[in-house]
Amino acid sequence: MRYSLLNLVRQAFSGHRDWQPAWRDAAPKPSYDVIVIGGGGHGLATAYYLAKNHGIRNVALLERSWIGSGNAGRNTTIIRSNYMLPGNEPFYEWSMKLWEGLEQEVNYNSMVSQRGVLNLYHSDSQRDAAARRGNAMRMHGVDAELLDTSDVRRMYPFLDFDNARFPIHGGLLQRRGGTARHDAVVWGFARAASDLGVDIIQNCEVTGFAREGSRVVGVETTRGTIRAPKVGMAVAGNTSRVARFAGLHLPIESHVLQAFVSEAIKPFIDGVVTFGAGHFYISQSDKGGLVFGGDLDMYNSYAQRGNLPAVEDVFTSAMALMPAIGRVRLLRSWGGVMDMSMDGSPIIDHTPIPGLYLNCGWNYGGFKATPASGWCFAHLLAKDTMHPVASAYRLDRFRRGYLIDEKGVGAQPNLH
Amino acid sequence: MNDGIRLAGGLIDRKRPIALRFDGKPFSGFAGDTLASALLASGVRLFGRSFKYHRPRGLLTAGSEEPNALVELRTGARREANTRATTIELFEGLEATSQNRWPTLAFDLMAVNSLLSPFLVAGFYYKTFMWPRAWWERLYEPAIRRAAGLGRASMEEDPDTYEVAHAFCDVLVIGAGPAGLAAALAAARSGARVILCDEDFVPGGRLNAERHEIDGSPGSAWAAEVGAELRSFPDVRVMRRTTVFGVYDAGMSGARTFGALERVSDHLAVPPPGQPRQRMWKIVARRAVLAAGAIERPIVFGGNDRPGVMMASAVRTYVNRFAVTPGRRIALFTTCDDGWRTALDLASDSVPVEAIIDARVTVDPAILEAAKRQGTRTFLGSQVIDTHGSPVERITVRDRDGQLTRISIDTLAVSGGWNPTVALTTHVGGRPKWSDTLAAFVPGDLPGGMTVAGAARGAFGLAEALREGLAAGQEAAEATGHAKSANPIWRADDEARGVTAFWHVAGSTGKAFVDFQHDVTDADVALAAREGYRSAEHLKRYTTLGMATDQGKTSSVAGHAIMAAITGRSIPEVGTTTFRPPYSPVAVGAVAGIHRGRHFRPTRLTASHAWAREQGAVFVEAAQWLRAQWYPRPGEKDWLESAVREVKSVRSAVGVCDVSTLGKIDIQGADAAIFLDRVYTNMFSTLPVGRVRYGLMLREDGFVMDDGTTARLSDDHYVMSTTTTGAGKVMQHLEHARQVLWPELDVQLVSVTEQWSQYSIAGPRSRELLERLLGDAIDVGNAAFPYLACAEFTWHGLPCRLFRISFSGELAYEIAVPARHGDAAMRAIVAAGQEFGITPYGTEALGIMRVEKGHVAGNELNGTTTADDLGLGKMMSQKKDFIGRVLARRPGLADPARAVLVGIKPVDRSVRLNAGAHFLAPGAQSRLENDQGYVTSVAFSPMLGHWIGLGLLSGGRERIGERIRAHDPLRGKDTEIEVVSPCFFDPEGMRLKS
Amino acid sequence: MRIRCPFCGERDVGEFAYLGDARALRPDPGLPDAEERFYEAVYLRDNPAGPHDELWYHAFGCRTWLRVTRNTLTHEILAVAFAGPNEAKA
Amino acid sequence: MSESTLVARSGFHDLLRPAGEGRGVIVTERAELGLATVIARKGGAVALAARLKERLGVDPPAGPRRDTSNALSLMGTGPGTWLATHEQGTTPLLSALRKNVGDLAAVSDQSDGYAVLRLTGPEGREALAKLVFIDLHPGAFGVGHVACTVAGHTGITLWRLEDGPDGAIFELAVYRSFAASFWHALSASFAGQSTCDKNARVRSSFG
Repeated sequence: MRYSLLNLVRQAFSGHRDWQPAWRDAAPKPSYDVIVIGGGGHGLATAYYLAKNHGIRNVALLERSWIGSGNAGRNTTIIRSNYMLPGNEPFYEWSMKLWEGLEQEVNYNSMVSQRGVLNLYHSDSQRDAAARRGNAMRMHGVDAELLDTSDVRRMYPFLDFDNARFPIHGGLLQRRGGTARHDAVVWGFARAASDLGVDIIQNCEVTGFAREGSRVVGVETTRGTIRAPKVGMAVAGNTSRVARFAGLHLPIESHVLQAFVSEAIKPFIDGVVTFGAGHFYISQSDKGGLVFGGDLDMYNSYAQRGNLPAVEDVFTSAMALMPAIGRVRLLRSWGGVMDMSMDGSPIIDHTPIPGLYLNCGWNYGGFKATPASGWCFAHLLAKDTMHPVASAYRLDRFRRGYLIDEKGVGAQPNLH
Repeated sequence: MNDGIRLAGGLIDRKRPIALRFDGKPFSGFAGDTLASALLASGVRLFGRSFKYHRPRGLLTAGSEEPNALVELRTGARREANTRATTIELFEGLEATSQNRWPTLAFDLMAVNSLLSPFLVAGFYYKTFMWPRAWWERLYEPAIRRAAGLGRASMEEDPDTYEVAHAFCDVLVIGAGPAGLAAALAAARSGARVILCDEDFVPGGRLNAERHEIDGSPGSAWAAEVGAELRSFPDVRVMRRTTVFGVYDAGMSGARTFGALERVSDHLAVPPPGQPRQRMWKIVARRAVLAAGAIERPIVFGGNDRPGVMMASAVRTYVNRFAVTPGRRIALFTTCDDGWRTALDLASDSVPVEAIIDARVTVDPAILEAAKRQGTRTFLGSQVIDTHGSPVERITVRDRDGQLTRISIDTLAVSGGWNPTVALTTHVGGRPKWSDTLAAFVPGDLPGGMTVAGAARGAFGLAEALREGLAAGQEAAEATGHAKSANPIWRADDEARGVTAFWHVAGSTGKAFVDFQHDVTDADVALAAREGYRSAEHLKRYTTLGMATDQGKTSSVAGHAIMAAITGRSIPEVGTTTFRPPYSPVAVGAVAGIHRGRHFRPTRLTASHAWAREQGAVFVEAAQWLRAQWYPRPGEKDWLESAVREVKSVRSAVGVCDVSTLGKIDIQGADAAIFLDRVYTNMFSTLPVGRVRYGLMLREDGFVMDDGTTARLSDDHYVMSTTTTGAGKVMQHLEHARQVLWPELDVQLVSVTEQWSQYSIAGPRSRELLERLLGDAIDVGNAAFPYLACAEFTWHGLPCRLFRISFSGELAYEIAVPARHGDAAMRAIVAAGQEFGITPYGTEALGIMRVEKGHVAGNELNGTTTADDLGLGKMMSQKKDFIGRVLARRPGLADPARAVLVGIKPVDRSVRLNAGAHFLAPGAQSRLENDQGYVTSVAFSPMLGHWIGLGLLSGGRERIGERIRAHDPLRGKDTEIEVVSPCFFDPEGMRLKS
Repeated sequence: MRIRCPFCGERDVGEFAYLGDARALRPDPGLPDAEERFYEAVYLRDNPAGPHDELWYHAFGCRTWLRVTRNTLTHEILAVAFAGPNEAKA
Repeated sequence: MSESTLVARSGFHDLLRPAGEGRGVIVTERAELGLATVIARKGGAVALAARLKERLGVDPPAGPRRDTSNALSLMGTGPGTWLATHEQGTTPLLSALRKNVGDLAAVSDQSDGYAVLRLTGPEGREALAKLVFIDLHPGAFGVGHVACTVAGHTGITLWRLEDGPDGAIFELAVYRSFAASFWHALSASFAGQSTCDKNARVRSSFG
């Protein structure tokens, strides 16, 4: 049944008895045209666009647990396209364009909310970098504004302007940036993909690849062998584990990133604010919880949890930026496993193994990329050519030295 | 309305009445009361409004798991939202305000949502508000956000202080109920270092709330005695008002880190002088005993959320501990023997119990008899299917034959059995396991070094709890190397504990709530099941069940049970929502501690800081340092005017600048020269003693990491300088090379950054100044001390160093003196410089001069540039291996199309340049595809009289003389510029060699 | 998490800086395929889910580099040793 | 301290101010202390130790411990690395070390690089324990123990001397440029917040 106010009202009178499952909980068939491993946002978006854009509907989406159980349900829900490098900006702006209209397309309200993303700067060289970034955005037709201190004060008067260790000199604002309800993005793509015929198979863990010579021709799973001429991986933090089944060695490390939500309080933070003198970003959900995060715990980890030093670092930054939230209480913390790449940018490419395709390296920027990642990965799987906006995301760029390093920290994943 | 009244006894001090205000109205209570018990004693039944439907809500519990009675505590900058009335200790002048209602708690217009409830079902917002798209931000979402949230943040800087503290112990005992007290005592008597934490302000846990006896005396008295004995041990720390909120990872020793929050001053009007409001403890414990007790669970039935419907254990707490009865006509709805005790407690306070409704068909005859004796009506195999009135006035009971009976009451006590508090056993990955006998989750795999005792592991009997506590404390003490101690045997009973799993009254007539605060009903769970959100996590995320401020302490398991019943699965099959820190909410400020405002990070000051302040310097952050940015003079209108004056003085006479913040690394050893050859791209083994050389350092990936000068003081002794921001990174890099890459080399490294105050004395008259300043301490003549010379010498009896190096391009020296004398040395330099027209200059002037000279700095050393990009390719020695050499050969790093360092001038010399502008060919469209690079640094050149800049331009070296554009749409500028050599001033370097 | 520094004793993880995979040693630059080997050493990772040999620097302690074996699934520390033989001897 | 005509200013010189009466924590600056890092040449730790014992009577500890002879102390701060202190200041320290072990060790003067405080008083340990994340219990951090650790974002070297009339005595060295920030953190950890000077006393939060 279509989601609409009218149907909602109708159902209200019949006790909401007629709503159907949002997606079919499918059982695996022996073979498909394409298998997508990973029931997160990227995998589901890939399956959806395979069906929607390329008419490939005989698709299996395999999730080892429940869909959205990974980073799709463990992020800080920020969407933005404020990148600097030519290899990145067109991709993330394409993603932003897809966000704008996604809900109408998949008929699921994922609360895409463009209330603005503000990156603060605290020094002249940070200002210069912000200007370089903002100009790159503008040259790609993306909205960007360079704010000075008084502009920022007007937007967020409760930040620390007068007693700060690293005073706020201004910020780079993308008004089209904002947040989206992360779980709803997963469910919306799942529902739309399922409606187009995609089999969404939960509790189905991949344990190996079916091979014919050098080719990958399917996957071994906890629910048996499933065959397909093309297999795409979109498993984020588990990329190295799954790739190892195929003997692949990748420029990826898995790191834990913690995020936090406070008790619900009356909304006062309109958009997203990121601190420039420490690793910290914050927004406020439509329920009233402050949603915030910071830097990685810094060590390789597959445990979806972290330790106190990272927590203290985040909260110290929170107090430095917003002394007014000192008495607001942290309600819950969680950790996601990030597929950190060696230059901080993603990989959407063939692998050296015929039949196996790779989508990984999202660092902690994966959520905002969800629609474009699916769009471009579907394109690669369907056409065997890289999509123009993702053409820089090659696997061999590390060997060849064509890195996409926004931060300039080199092959040190935990610093990206 | 005054139906709640004080009884005799209890743990309150009637000699100490305390005045308070709630919603502006005056009330009073006694020391020992919570806000909840004091208001209840004054007849208050309505405490708050629910999140979505704004339903009127009263007290459900008497503890930190309270989902309903949340208030704004205190006012102004100290206002604290969502504070549980059940945990607030009374203090004189306490002010609390109800929240999430308008205009008043009793009359809340938002309650209209209740009428809309048929539409506002779980996830309704996912199905609508999509058309037209633009209305989301303009109309729908603003409306949702206006309704969102519970209490309000203060919106002012928190006036109170916080601190983070550390503690170590052998045994950490979490919870000071019977099991915890027993464990702590056993461990303490064995001589172990013990920390006992309890969230309450009176140790004892349920002992203070029940009428248990231990060794014939009241449980609360026993708890007080044990507490007193514990305090008598020097190595025991009893921490009241302290919640252990998180369990973190351990080390090889088994010692594990725990996070705890001590509410130091929350029970006072304001913190005492010098005391923090709260203190976060990082506790390292070799062993831990979890004795966190259990939480009684509600039953989901029609109208179970009305004020006056309260947990049976809470009723006993208010009666026994706070000596106040929640009502005069009380009924009990239970599924376990434990609930019946409520009736006995009330009876002995001559509060009649109208009826006991038990969902079980058979119960222990003994308790049935006891109840009958008091003339209480009992309904077995029966259920409450609806309640009426607000506060509740009447309940509808359905007995086992389906007969409906209406009973007039003012309070309904509910007991659905108990859930062990297992949260802390799951923080590091353990999963609770389901117990059919207890119909509850009990601890599964435990964090290493942790044992669980008492109700927290399902041992609900008092005698059991004491036995387990003793055993656990003893075992933990022995495990940490302490002898067995003589342990007491306490006399106590194991009361009847029969329980039958019963979660949900099917066929209730009224709304039946699972999650009270978030208004999640049994119908919402059914809807989630219907729509396929069937795993515990999907259920939680779709309905928000368990996501309220109580984190599902009273709701999660019931929700899973209902989902299990609907989908024909067992409760564990539905899944368990893993618990994550914090166990109960923690204030942001407490975790930040003292690192606030200007103390967010340390501030590093050079020895000349006080002097610079006297000169009126403006300071700028450089990494953690503060450096003088410029020295304004009267009449100068802005920083540029000051900086220009400083530059002119340096270039025409002499200036002094504190360069102490640059990193200085002492490098000694027979292989120091070889070591430097390997970490720098260029040669240092060939550097003669008494000479300095500029060095370039790469990362192993071939990109530039840092640069600086290194001086050779003797054959086996060099001193390296790094950039200010790179110092720490370089030291770590060099230690890695020394310890891990080439351990065979004889090299010793140590940072001497802080040992030396180093001042750059630059300008045509710097030599004269130094001659005057240093006299015959050292010959600074061009012959004896040419460009790039260095020497150690004695001045005023101090070991000093002199380097003839120049960042400004002028004849310049850097003198290093021991930092204790840095202040005096700066004053001496300036005094001696007066007759030569010395001018102190700051980082702005330094920046201008380095751009005039085309020297690279932070904006060019950005981690993505190669030596060749910066025009330093010739420094890549062909004669040796060095870090970064091999990967610098990759095609991407040698691509002729790479952007390389160039200088730029505006064609119209009056135009100002801006860093961050991008390079575009004339006539090219403003598109990313046409991007040719960008402006890295700009400066107004006093020597040239116009703005100049440095930039990274694609193929730039072949484009000198070309006219292109600095495109800056962000600032609405597009400037025609001329590409020139990066060195604008004295390219031959005549001045620095003069 | 607490790491037992062989010199300082067991300390909070906050005192240490993390580099990563300890098996990524610097190849011999003289080898004919040096560029490929350096690429692998600098960019490719085993990234195992389980025991992992990694380099930590005791930045706020004795400033030695440590080779730590740690389970990336459980954060359990299995072994710690000085990364450099000199430190082990000293 | 040097007899130079260029006036010396110690790291804490203008920070420690007299405080009101009280017991608790007593802080004094050790401005006169000479300091140097001593790092053994490659593989030379054993020879160095023997030479130090023979010529100067100090036995450089292999671990984080302190050994003293007359005015000279050596504290283990890392493998083959020591922080040497001398009660009479820089000149005697450096001449003793350079003359006797200059060939076996890299010696670097740090007398100006560090600022050193002495902390004692019945509640000194508790105040310090708030700031450092190591176990200062007498059984865990005994007399002669040394620790390089962090205190409120600032690296410190901490050591414990023989107990004095006011209880346990700790000394700690911080890099000079951090003195002001470190003093803020340290004084904040004495609730009561009063800074103090030689022989002045601070009431601490613990009592």
